[in-house]
Amino acid sequence: MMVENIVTVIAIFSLGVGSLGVLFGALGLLRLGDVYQRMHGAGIIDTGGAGLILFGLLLASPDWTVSVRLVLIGLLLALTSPTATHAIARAAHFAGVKPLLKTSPDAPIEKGADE
Amino acid sequence: MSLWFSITLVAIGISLLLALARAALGPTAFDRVLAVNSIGTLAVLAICVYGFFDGRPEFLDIALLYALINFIGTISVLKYFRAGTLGDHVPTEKQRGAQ
Amino acid sequence: MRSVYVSTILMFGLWLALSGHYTPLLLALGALSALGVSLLAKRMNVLDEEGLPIGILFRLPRVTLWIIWEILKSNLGVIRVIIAPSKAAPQLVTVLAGQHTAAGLVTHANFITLTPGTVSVQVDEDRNEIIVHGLTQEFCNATKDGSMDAKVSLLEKRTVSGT
Amino acid sequence: MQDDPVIRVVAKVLIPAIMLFALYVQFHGDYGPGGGFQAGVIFAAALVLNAVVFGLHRARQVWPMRYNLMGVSAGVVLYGGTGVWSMLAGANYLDYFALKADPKAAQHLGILLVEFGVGLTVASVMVALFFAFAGRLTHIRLVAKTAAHEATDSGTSRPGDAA
Repeated sequence: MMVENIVTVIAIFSLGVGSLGVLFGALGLLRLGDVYQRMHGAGIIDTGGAGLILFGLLLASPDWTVSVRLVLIGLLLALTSPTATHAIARAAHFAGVKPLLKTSPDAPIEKGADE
Repeated sequence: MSLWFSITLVAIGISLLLALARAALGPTAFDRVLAVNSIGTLAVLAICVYGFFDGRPEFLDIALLYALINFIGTISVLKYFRAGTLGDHVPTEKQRGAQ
Repeated sequence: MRSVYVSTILMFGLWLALSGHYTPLLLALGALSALGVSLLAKRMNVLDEEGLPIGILFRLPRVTLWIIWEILKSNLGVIRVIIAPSKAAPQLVTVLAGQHTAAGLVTHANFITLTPGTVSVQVDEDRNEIIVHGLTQEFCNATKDGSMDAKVSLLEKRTVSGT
Repeated sequence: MQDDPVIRVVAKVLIPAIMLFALYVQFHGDYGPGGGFQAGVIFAAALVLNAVVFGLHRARQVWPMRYNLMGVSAGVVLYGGTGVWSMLAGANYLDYFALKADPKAAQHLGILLVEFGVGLTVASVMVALFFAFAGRLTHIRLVAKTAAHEATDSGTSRPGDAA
């Protein structure tokens, strides 16, 4: 009984922290400055938030077939979400969307020059 | 446990609304694609959590499928932005002249 | 043909993991499906050393814990910037990649994107360079110091000596 | 999209897995969510990913149009054939119980065959639709180019002047 309680507590903790991560990621998607910065916010949803929520569900899963599917979803997200983010970054770069850059510690953030 | 699943679902729902706001605000097309991609990831998570909340983990197959389709959709939209078509890129007469 | 056998075994493993029903009929259908998928994939030319990087796939578990730790660390860093967006000091830096295969280079680029705070914007195959957009100076430095490069090179080690 | 190693390699890794997942959904229709229609669409999605990343021209070589025609008709024949088989066995159209002595096994076999027919037809129709729509712009540009060439060949007249 003791072990089950500990596992449940860890699962709840993981779900809670994951929910916070997802919220912060979406907040970053809304608050940060330009497309390239917002990608880092979306990255939190894809890695920290999704990973912790899936880990919490994994601990609460009733059956090994369910666990296998959760692990597969995690692996699939770990493979596809960085690829999609990279594809968006690359497409934006090719389309000529200039990132806001901070070139020296004292300078303000400004539109970057081309490569 | 059910309570915690519903709290997670509410958090995912609020995040979905925030991402939807970004998709509506833009300003560039890539912001919208990024937001839609995040909405897809959040939908995958929501399907998983709802499957547990409802006690029907068969939903996970659908979540797996949604993750795949989300990726294919994002790549296709980006290809369409880049080439103007999902098929082979044939340069127009004007582009051919510029080369 | 070796790639078809390897792919068939991997695909059948995936079928066994997904299925959960082990009747003779479904097992036979699974084996047939795995073989058919592998043959069609061979026909599509997706089963070369890029599409089936066996060495990297089998060595990935070695770095799992390390990459999870890196992801958690950089998540906290990005959340700090989201709370105070004025802290953001975005940079574009060029990271040299020491990988020899396309699959290794892709693993490196995806690890860079997987840790929030850094996004690989462009991957140059010929010059083995990755242009990275970092959210702050610290993220850029962490990517450039070569620890991730060394870890990924470790993954593709035997592939190089084998060829 | 082929010039980017990340998208290319990840697509190569994913395509066989998507096709296997489609076949898993196909053959486990009576245990979980899924069945012929969904499986056909997922299988077509794998081919669409192949066409988007590696180009429509190569996708047409891997999966020529005659495969679509064969798939559509074979699926319908399989569906109808199962029904006719049950009629020949002395029952109503698509009454699976007559296919075998054991009613449970007969039901299973009948559903499997009919669903496979549905999956085959749906996958082929989806791929054919994608080919038709995605190849449209190429087709229009080629027609416009030939028209322009004919116009320059026959002096100053534009297409349409002749009528």
